[in-house]
Amino acid sequence: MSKSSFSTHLLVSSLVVIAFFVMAPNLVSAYRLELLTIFLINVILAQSYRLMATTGDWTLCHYILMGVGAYATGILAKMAGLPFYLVMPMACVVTMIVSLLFAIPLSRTLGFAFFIASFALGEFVRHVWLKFHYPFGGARGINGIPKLEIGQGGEWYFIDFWDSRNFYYFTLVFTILTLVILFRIDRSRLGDTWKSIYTDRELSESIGIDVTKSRIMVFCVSGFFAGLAGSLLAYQIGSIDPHNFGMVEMVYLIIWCVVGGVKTFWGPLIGVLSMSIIFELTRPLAEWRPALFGLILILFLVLLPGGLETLPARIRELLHRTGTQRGTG
Amino acid sequence: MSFFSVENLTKKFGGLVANNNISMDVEKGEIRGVIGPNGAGKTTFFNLVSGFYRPTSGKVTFKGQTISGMATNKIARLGAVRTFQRPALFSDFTVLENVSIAQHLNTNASLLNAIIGHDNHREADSLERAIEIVDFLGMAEDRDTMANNLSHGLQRQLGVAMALATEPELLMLDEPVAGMNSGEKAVMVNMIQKIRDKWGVTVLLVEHDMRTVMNLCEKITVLDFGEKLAEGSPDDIRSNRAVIEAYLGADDSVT
Amino acid sequence: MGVDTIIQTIANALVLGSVYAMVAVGLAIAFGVMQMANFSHGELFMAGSYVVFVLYTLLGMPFLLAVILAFPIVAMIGLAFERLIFRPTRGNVLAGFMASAGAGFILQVLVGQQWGVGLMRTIQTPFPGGAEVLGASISYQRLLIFPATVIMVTGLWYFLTRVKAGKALRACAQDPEAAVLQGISLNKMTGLAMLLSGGFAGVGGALMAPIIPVTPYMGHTYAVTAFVIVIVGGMASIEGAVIAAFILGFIHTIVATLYDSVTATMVGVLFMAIVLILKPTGLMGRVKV
Amino acid sequence: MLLELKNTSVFYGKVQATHDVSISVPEGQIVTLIGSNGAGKSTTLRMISGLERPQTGDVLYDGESILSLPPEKITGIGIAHVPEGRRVFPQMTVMENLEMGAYLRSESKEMAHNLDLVFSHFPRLKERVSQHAGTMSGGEQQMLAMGRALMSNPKLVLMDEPTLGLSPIMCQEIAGIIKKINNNGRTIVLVEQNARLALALADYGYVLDTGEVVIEGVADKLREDDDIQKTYLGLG
Amino acid sequence: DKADAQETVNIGFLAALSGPDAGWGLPGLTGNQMFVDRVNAEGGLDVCGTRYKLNMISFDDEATGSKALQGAKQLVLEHDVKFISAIGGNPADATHPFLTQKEVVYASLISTDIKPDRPYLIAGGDVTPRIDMMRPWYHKQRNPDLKRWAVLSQDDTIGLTSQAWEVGSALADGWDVVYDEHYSLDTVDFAPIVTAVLATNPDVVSLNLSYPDFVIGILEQLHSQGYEGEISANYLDSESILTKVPAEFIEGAVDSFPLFDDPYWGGDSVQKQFFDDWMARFGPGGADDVKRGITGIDWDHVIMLEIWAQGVQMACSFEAAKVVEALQNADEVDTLLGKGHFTGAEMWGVDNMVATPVPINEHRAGVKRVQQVANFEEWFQPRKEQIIEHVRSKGMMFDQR
Ligand SMILES: Nc1ncnc2c1ncn2[C@@H]1O[C@H](COP(=O)(O)OP(=O)(O)OP(=O)(O)O)[C@@H](O)[C@H]1O
Ligand SMILES: Nc1ncnc2c1ncn2[C@@H]1O[C@H](COP(=O)(O)OP(=O)(O)OP(=O)(O)O)[C@@H](O)[C@H]1O
Ligand SMILES: [Mg+2]
Ligand SMILES: [Mg+2]
Repeated sequence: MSKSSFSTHLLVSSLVVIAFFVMAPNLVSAYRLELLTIFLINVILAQSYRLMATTGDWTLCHYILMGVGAYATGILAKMAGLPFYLVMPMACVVTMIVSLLFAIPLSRTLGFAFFIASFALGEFVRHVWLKFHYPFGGARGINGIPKLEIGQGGEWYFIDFWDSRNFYYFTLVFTILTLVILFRIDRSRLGDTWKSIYTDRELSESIGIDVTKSRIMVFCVSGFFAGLAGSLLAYQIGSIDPHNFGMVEMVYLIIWCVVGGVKTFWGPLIGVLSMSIIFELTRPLAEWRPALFGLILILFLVLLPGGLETLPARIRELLHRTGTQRGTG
Repeated sequence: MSFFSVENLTKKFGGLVANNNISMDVEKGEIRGVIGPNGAGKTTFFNLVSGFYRPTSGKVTFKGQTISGMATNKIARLGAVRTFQRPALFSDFTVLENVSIAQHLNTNASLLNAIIGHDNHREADSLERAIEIVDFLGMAEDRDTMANNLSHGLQRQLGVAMALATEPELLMLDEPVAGMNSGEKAVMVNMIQKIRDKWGVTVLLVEHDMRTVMNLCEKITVLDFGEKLAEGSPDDIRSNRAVIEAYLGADDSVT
Repeated sequence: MGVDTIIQTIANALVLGSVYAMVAVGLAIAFGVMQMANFSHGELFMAGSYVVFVLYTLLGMPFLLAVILAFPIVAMIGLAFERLIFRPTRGNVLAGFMASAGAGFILQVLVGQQWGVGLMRTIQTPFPGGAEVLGASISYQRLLIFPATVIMVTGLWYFLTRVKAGKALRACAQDPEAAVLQGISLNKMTGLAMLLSGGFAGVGGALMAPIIPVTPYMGHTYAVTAFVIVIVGGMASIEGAVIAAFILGFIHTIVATLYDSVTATMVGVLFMAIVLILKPTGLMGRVKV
Repeated sequence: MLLELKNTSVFYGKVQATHDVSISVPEGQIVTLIGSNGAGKSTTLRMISGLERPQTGDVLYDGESILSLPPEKITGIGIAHVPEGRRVFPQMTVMENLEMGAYLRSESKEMAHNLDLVFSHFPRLKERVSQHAGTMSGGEQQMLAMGRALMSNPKLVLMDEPTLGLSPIMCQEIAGIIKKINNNGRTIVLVEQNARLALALADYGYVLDTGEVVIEGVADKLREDDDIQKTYLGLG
Repeated sequence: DKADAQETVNIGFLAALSGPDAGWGLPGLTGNQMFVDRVNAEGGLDVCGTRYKLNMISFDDEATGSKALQGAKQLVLEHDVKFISAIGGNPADATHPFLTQKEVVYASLISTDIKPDRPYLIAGGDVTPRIDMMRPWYHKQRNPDLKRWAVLSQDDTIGLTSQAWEVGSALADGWDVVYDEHYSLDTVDFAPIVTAVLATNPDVVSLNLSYPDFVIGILEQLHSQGYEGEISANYLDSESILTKVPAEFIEGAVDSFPLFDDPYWGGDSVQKQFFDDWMARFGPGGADDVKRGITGIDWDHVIMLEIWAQGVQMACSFEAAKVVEALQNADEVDTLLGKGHFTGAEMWGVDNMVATPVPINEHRAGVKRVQQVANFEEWFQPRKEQIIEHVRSKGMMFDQR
């Protein structure tokens, strides 16, 4: 396929997808619309997590960063009484600053130690929420976060984002924005630089890439969008607590990325989509459900380590190979 | 002050002195060889001057600036770039992309530019320069080959191409012909000479292969047991008694 | 703070450190040999507790026999992990780590389905009563843990330095390929490492079963602490794990006594962050992780 | 023939490391594989000891195919491999390293005998039995690696660049030991970049270039052929 | 007469059904299911002449706010439930704006969730924190010489709130509160905490509403560190505790979750009836054997479900506002703990708490036995100002949280 026909393909299919999402409130039931909203927030989260993974750094604290955005939103909106158009950017920036504080010690570690250390730092933040009742509200968290609205009831430009359709569109706008920005970064020289760090750190260093700075920067950008997802979540629920940002949620996030793959931009989207569908369809399994997810995690990591995005290539490869193949190593 | 100079450089690993009080001066445009028996401390020396290790004592200056203790990437930014003994490349990218990633120092790759779409690496002039480098190194046919599908020799050449793409003033090559057959070696020697002649790049060469070093270098520094044993022109070195004893060997059947 | 409170605190710390050591040593063995990072180490610990629950509480076997049997039984689960998860993901620590998380979920659910998700399973204390030491009092059940840890860790040390199979295990940890060339089977050794790892976790869980709530989810907290310990100790280092276990045992106990357990956890994590910043290889680590 | 390679080709992923390599090793001889870096010498040795599997071809030992055997079994049938870069166990003592070499020899009498033999070849190891291998010099580590291989009492010893990284004097010493081991009745496959040294020791030689055997012959002949030296060995 | 129901009304159950918190959710299903089945067997719920079959739909909220909100939305938008039975706490905070907007009655296990801006949230089937407030008084009555009260519970929403109420009450009844702390939910080793508690020389150690797992850990340590004073707690699961400590150690210990097979209730009481039905169905050998004993949670939820059903019957409507109003105006409602009535404005800002009689148990030779059933309102009135002042000073009043 030539480059240009590929991009027309991409353009057409993304237009179809966007059209579906724009029309969705008229196409699906009220509850399904709620699911779509959750899906959109998760897409932001998974996509920002993938950005981290491009430098080879997998973390176990992404949900905590999302929580930082949510807490910042709660505090700024409820205690400082600021309107959302100030709260949201500030929440993202606060998350970015916390990410920076995480990234500085973390950038001294690599691979598995990085992974575990990120978890430990995340636990530290979670305990800060629990410990400091002012302003974080302890285990209870922050509730009664003001509604998201533009203008006041009665004014002609009043929009009440408490209304689930409106909130859906609100989230959709941010999801598209996030995707556009992250897609551009992915395709940019900067994105290539970050991916090169994953391939060969020493080489990157020797051609003048400041690997430490880049890793810190990726962490911060990723944190920024995790903060955005957190901010949206805080407005959606109106009440947040440390339990929302626990290990179980983190494992779901990892499952999305493992199932979808992180090599290409679209992997995490595929992951979130397919797992969300499976997640909803398997509700009747109740207590058995975690076992199913455990099984999915194992099967993917063992049989399809690159995630669904590599499935077509794998199938092609399997068809190509014939029985004469002998195992290596 | 020389273009590149090393003063009393020492590196200890625990009790082991891997580099001891090494000094040398390299002039602009020179091709300098560093040789020595195995374990003499060549790689350590290389890692010290390229910023991978921090010296225990001593100092390295480049263009009048002290670079010892500086991070590798900072040194690279100043114009002193190293290559690796192993084939080192970004395996998921094509040859041209590899070179073009290496060009990033001379582009406006910032986050903002990435987001507004102003740092596409297929920008006309940087692309032109990347192609120029690739073609200059005789890899025109392989521009769009994935780097990990290249032959050993070409992989090593790509390493040099990437170093060149950063527009260095000092190129530090770690055993550039290791693992090459004689044909490939000749290509590489020729290439290093052309790089110096065309771009005026100063070259610092750590190498085991005596023929390559002797053919290429104006001046050679010999290390042994972490210390500078001798320094001089290829002919001086060839006839230096101490070097013959420690390295070249009296019995030429084992060299 | 009175003298007896101080002595009591030291006794508490020694007991906690022993528990940590027993759990963390198992992780360090597995990590040392083929970089098998078992996210579900806590579930193996849980399995050890359930062995005691089934054999001792339900079937009425002697407690110590149940503890001893916990070793081979949980070791077999460890071996199954090795076969089904770590062997296929060999060479990719993160993949093994995440896949083992999946195995942990499955174990939790299976145990919950078999023995109930109710609030807990309580196990009769086999050795009621306690001892007075210098004004501190510790129950016999807890007192048992310190010598048990000493015996097990010494046994492990003996095995690794005096027994051929143990030496082969160390050889694999240092250079797997060279070990294979000596005729050592890598698969057997990774299996052995997971057997030991599971066995240690199992005995730890078995010994603790009478003094902690036994639930399918009980292992998580221990596993998290054990990972912190193993990182602080230097990933593959068994001495490091033991030392770090006692350091963290003391930090946690002292801070929890003086302040509260939330602060204690925070100080523990902070300690780990500081160690990582100052010495990314951990206290006793030789390899860069 | 003690060992025979028939048209073996090894791939690393998509990269072909060796093409149709055929080699015969008669019992009691030293056969050398020479060639520049990346020629496929190590790959060939690794394939013999089972660390790599050939895509095509066969490896016969004592007339039987050993392709289906895992590497640890291949050690068991009398093939010892001294790997490139020595690969001693750095945090184990010299004695423990030697014990690992005898991993498959459980009989203590046999082990004691082998130990004596190793110490007679390498008296320096005897002085250092309790030193940690990682703290020894390169030459000593090479001796230990060779000693460790001899502990399994092999019929065939595969040596991958035993002189790599050694001073000229140490090279001479190692060369002498190789000869001695061979005189003890063990067959040796010697991989070397140092062609002169290798051809001086060996009975028969194969020259590898980018994965193919380009020339083979009696060692003395190869040594004298100037053309070969120029084209493939970068000597002369 | 038993005319068959024509219509079905859906009710929701929103709690953790998987994972570590499932122990709080799954048992609630048993009591509720027993009630639903009984009503349906009787031909449905008689709402002023029309009979409705009840249909319970459950949703796993994983004890997480965001999941709970999703669940509330599914239950309401997809299934049009009229009532949601839940545990409360953070999931209540998360779901409430939505449920208030959609006008759905929501029953929390714990009264601390009640707030004026949650007009349709009712609670109180669980005696927390009323019992926690009355225990200091009970201990004082039993032994007026005791002075030093130590209390601890886990660091979570209900622990924080109900401990504030308990401490306020202890102060009001003349106790010196010598220890008033919370431990982390991640606590696995209670040795240091108990050492710190005992360093204050308490006469009574109260565990407030420490979760059963924690209770065992704390008691085990209290015992092994040589504590000899009195013990008091919201809920003591005697059977499991006795596996760790001797019966003498908890002799006289006070709690308020009665056993339904306690002879105190009498042979044909509703409590005994519930116990027998439960054992027959969920006990060993029953059709739905749950492989565990009956706990307080098995009957905690159903109290509120029964109350809601009575409210619907009184209001002749499923409309939330009408149901709640009817309940508030009713002189009394029937509960598994006896007759109750709606009150609570002083504590929670709105009369949405059902005040049932408060059973107070003591351990006698290892068995929990009801000693008295106390009247909370009578006890509360004279002390309320002092108590509320303390709770306010802790920032735990409804308008402060
Ligand atoms: N990271 C290190 N830690 C400890 N010792 C080291 C380290 N790196 C090198 N050495 C030691 O320093 C000495 C010099 O090693 P170096 O690698 O610099 O030699 P070299 O001249 O490059 O040798 P070769 O030609 O074999 O590559 C050797 O004895 C080596 O063992
Ligand atoms: N693990 C590997 N993965 C991919 N390619 C490999 C691997 N090992 C070796 N190769 C490639 O296979 C080819 C043959 O390598 P091999 O190590 O056998 O050469 P050699 O003759 O032993 O060289 P040297 O003298 O450097 O030891 C080389 O091109 C090398 O880059
Ligand atoms: Mg070197
Ligand atoms: Mg080799």
